[in-house]
Amino acid sequence: METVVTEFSWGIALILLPLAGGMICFLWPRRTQILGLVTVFAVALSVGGLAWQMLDKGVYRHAVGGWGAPLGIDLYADGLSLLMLATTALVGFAISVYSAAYFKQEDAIRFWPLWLFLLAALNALFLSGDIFNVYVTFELMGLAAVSLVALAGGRDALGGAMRYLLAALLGSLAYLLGVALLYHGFGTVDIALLSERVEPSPVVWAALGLMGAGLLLKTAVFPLHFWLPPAHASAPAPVSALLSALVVKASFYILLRLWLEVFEPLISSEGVYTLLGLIGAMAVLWGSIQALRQTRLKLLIAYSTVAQIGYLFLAFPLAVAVGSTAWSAVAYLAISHALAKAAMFLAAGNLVRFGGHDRIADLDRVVQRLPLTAAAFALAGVSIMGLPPSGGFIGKWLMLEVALTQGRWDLVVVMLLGGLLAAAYVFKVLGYAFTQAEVAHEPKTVPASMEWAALLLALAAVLMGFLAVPVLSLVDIGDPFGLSEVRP
Amino acid sequence: MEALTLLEWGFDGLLGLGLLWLAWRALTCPELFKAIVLFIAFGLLMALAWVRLDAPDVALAEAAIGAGLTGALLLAAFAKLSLVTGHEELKPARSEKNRIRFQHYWMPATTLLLVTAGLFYVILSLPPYAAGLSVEVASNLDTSGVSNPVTAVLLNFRGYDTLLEMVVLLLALLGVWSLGDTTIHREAAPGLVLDTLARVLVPLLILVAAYLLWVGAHAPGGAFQAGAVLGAAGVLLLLSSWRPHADLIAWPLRLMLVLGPAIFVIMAVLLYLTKGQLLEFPPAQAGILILILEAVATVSIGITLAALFLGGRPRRGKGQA
Amino acid sequence: MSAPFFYALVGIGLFSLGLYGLIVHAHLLRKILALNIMGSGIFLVLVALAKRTGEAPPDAVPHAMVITGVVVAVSATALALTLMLKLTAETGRAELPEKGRE
Amino acid sequence: MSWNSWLPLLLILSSLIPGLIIFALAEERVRLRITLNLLGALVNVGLVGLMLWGVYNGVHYEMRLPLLPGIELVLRAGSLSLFFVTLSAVLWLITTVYAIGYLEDSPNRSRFFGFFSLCVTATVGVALSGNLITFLLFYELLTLATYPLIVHRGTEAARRAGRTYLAYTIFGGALLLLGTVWLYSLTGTLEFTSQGFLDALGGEHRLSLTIIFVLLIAGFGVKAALVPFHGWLPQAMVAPAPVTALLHAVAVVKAGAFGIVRVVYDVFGVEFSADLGVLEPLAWLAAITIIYGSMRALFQDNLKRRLAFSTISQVSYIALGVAIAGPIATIGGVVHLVHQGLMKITLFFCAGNLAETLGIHKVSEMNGVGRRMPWTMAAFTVGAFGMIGAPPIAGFVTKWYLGIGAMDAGQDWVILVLAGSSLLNAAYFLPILHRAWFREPVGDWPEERNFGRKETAWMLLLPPLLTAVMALTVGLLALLPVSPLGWAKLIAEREFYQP
Repeated sequence: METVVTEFSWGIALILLPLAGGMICFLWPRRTQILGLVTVFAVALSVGGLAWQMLDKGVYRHAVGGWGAPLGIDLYADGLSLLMLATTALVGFAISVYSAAYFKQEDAIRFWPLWLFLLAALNALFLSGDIFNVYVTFELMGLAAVSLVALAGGRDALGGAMRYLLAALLGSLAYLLGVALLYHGFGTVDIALLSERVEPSPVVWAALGLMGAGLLLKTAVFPLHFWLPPAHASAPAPVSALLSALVVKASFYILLRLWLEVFEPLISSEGVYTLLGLIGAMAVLWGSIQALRQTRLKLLIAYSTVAQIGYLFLAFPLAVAVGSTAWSAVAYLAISHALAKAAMFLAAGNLVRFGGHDRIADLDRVVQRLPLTAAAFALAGVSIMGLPPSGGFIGKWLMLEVALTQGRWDLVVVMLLGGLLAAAYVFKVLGYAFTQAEVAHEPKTVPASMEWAALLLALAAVLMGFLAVPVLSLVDIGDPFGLSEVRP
Repeated sequence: MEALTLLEWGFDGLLGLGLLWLAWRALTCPELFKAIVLFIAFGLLMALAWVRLDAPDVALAEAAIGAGLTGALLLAAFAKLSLVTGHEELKPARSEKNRIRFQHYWMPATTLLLVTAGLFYVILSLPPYAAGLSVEVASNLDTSGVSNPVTAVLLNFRGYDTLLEMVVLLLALLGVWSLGDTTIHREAAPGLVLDTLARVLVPLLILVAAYLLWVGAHAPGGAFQAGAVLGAAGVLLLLSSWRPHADLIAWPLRLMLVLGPAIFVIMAVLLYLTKGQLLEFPPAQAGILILILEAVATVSIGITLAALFLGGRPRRGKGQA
Repeated sequence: MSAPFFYALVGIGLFSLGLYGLIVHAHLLRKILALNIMGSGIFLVLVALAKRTGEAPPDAVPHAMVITGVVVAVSATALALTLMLKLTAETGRAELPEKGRE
Repeated sequence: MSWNSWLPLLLILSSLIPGLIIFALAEERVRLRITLNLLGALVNVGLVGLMLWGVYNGVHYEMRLPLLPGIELVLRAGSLSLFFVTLSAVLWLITTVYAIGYLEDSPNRSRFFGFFSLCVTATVGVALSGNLITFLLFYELLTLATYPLIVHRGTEAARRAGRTYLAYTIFGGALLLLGTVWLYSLTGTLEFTSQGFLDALGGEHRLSLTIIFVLLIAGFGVKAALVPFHGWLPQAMVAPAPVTALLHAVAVVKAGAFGIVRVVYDVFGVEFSADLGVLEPLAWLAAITIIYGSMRALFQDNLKRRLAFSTISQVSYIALGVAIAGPIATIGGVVHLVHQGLMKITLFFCAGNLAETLGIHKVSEMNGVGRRMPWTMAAFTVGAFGMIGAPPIAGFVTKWYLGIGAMDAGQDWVILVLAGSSLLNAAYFLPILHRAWFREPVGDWPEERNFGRKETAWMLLLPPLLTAVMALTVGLLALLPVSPLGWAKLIAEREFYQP
């Protein structure tokens, strides 16, 4: 058994399993729910297998087709991708349990194949070491996500899905032009080889501009975030949880991977870093203020995503200094945000299912009738606000620590202000949950599995507050942030 | 040599400017139908450009899929659009709206011009001679099982991309089907010309597809081009209001659609178990395996593209049992 | 300024034209058209620059990428067109619902 | 991880686990809920007794859990922490009895007692924390656990009070977080060490250390209701009586004061903060709060709001004791943690009884209430006199030590503040007593609920009497080593002023 676990190439399982699962679900619509759950569980196990393997054999590498880097495509996974895979598996499993109870039969037939292909795209993206291959996974992810958003039907969902599709396609095309330039400039599309061959030249600057713009659009950072709130708010609850928690993080992951491997060594001028930091700061403030102004719960949570993504970009100016741990803080923030945001959207889904609407003003005595959902929303809120004991707090603490050691007072103020605004909009929702309702709504029952899925995710976000040491040591496998040259 | 380069220059210049002019007209033409037709013409001109750049495989793919099928999809959508929105076509009154629009959009226009100039500079800064990966492709060509370098790259060296791309095609169909259904009742009988044309062309197209599939191993052609031609045959059939038998559209259709990506996944698993690397073809049997892959993929792509043209999940019509 | 570079510049031109068309037009069918033109522009850049191998046959990898790109483009276009039709059926206008409620 | 290191964690779990179970209990499972509550409280007190005895003869209880690379979650039962834990454990037991009686048939009791146990867990955690980050963790947990209790009634007023409470405490929390992270970035450690760990910095960063001091004191000052940040306390009186009793007289307010004690003694160290020149302004701030609190209390007709303002001024005695850098004043300040707790909880219990039994909320309605509810008013009188500083009761001991400590440290103006505040205390407490005992009741009580021969339910009457008696005995037997004063001396000599 021991050798099987360490010898078997888990990366392949992570990609082929959901693909096969998606096809079988498509072929056999009557059993689609059970098949879907089994596949997602199997994916979660394979991530466990991969983690076990990487713990004792370090970085995971696999040359597809046996051809090796410049010609063929390489699969590559280090600590950072392992963590993203683990988050995807965990959040994906909880959302699958939730969706099993959420969707009626004819919607389930359409949901499961799309979701499994999205899962395959996410896993393929986190494992890929080839920028053209990443383009294909982006397209796969984009089309699946758009179709899932459009599942809800109705004016808002279709408008949101259309806006999302146009933004995703535009982003992918800009990214593809960047790939074309890099290929013709340096003769390869493999990230590792690129990082060796790249030297400052107009091609690299153009590629940085194009791919950066494409990825910023797909990550919905502040000036380019217009498509996110309508899409995430109007989609069915499990889908908005998927989008906010995982899909948005995938393009950020690629931006980070490209930035660390290819572009960072060439950036000498401070300008680029401060620009990204500025974008992040504006995203945090603008997103939080917009979230505070919303009257509908799902729009509030969607704008909260825009704000939390801003936090991730605050790390760019902080990562300049040698040996700075800003990136591990970003990894931690991304993961706890994924867990907490997924829990929040699932809780919102329960509220909509229970009350029939998501107007915040009359979220009446839901806390008595749906105590588990209210608890899930509160615990997720704790992590979003960055209050201890939660993963969000640890991420915020690490970021503040780096900012203070570098004396970046502007970023410190933005982080604290962001935390206060987050507290404002989270408690705005929680405050309503305690009030007495004049008219007793006729409640529809919410299946227990849906409430427990939201609560378990929220508890995971809080538990992340105590797992900092093991998780951060996991991130350092394969030294994704290039700290090794620095460490004494 | 002098005359030849002058002639070449004349041809390239004409083709390049033609492309830009057609694209510009397609984008700014007030009538939507004319815009689509211009786009199809642009696609055909594009195919000419690929031939000029020694990329016959791409020319085939572009002609069949880029110009042909996308054009068909656009025209079908346009027809359904006028059906849905009721009025035939937006009156030319829109043309001065476009003109006003230009004053309104001067700011993005200028930034775009700057970006284009910047990209021009970048392109021109590239070294005049670059072999890219052609050396590696040539050296590994003999162990790839096919002699046509493009098919070798597509199916063997970067086979993983093609696997994902097959899934993208299937996923697009799933997305289209999740958006809605169409009943497959038989519309009005096709006109005489369309009917005879279909009867002659469809078998011919199937023959061409088979040839393209076979020739792909050592000359321009291959699964996607053959699949596109098969798809064109399917579109022609659908246009002449042929519909598959009612009980064919249940699981058999789904099986045929899934077959392409499924064969890839199965092949990948088998190869991994035998050779230890994902999609690693043993050099000896590579040719045959690739041919099997391509054959199944062609059929699956053809059916998927035809189904995409249909635009909705085929459901039993009310009239049909 | 040999042929590959000229066609690459035409490709960049198409990319910008498409992007301009995408921004300017409100009608969704025109936006999808513009996206296709942008795609063709990028493919032209890819294949044109692959021809910089002098007399030897051009580099096959970009050709394979373009074929993959064309198939992906047609899938995306098919989905976009169907989504547009559903949206028009729902809202009566083939344009994005107004962003009033930003 | 010997048995001794598990004890602090057991102490926290003894209130956390019953709380979580109670959350899951259905509303009608009354008896199970009561048994769980009381069982948790008794186990808590038992464990505290065990540890008191252990710490007394030098046993070292400490537990370290990895939290962040380079920082650990530390639970350490030192003499000072046990002092606060004993207070909260004993008063939690008494308040649980009171709350069971008070909330006889009101809705959402499972939710109430769940959050109630969470609050106590947070308070015990605050007391036991061995470094600043653990302190911050439980301090913020306290905010989250008290919010639902304040808005428990669900009325519009409760929600508004909850919102102000959150605005203040979350803002304070942000300041605290900034100060803690900044301190950590300068010193690299956050462990509470008896003489403070800042003199290792060799005197540079003086400006940033002063700003950090201000941030930390402001952060803790929010919950300790120091003047600029006291706004939330009077509004939070809208919560049910047991909440105001335990939380705003003992847990929340004391957590803030305890924080100030920790910062001055165990983070900065008295000498270092004295020569930084930050203790002087802190003393002035505390004095202003004492006077301001008492002044505002004069004009409050609502009984609970008057008691709230009295709390604001009383808690600042602790801050004053700490700010006067002298061993005797420290003993006075620290011992006031317990004394004020006992006296104030008695007053709040009595106020709760009056409201629950006779529907009295305003001082003006208290004419002749002494005749109707003699025992409650007797307890109230003991508490009131304690507050004024009348000799046999605990309050006197604190003021006495504070006075001597001030003289010893050469801060004579403090005597004026103490005298002035005692006068003001008398000015707002004596009229209540006079009205209650020597005035004829005018008409009948607003909402009278008679309990036959007894003046009110025994569960409501016993707690205030018990705490009144404790306040009395603590004052009388102050000199015994086992009394809070004795323990405060032990703290001063063992932790703060190493010979």
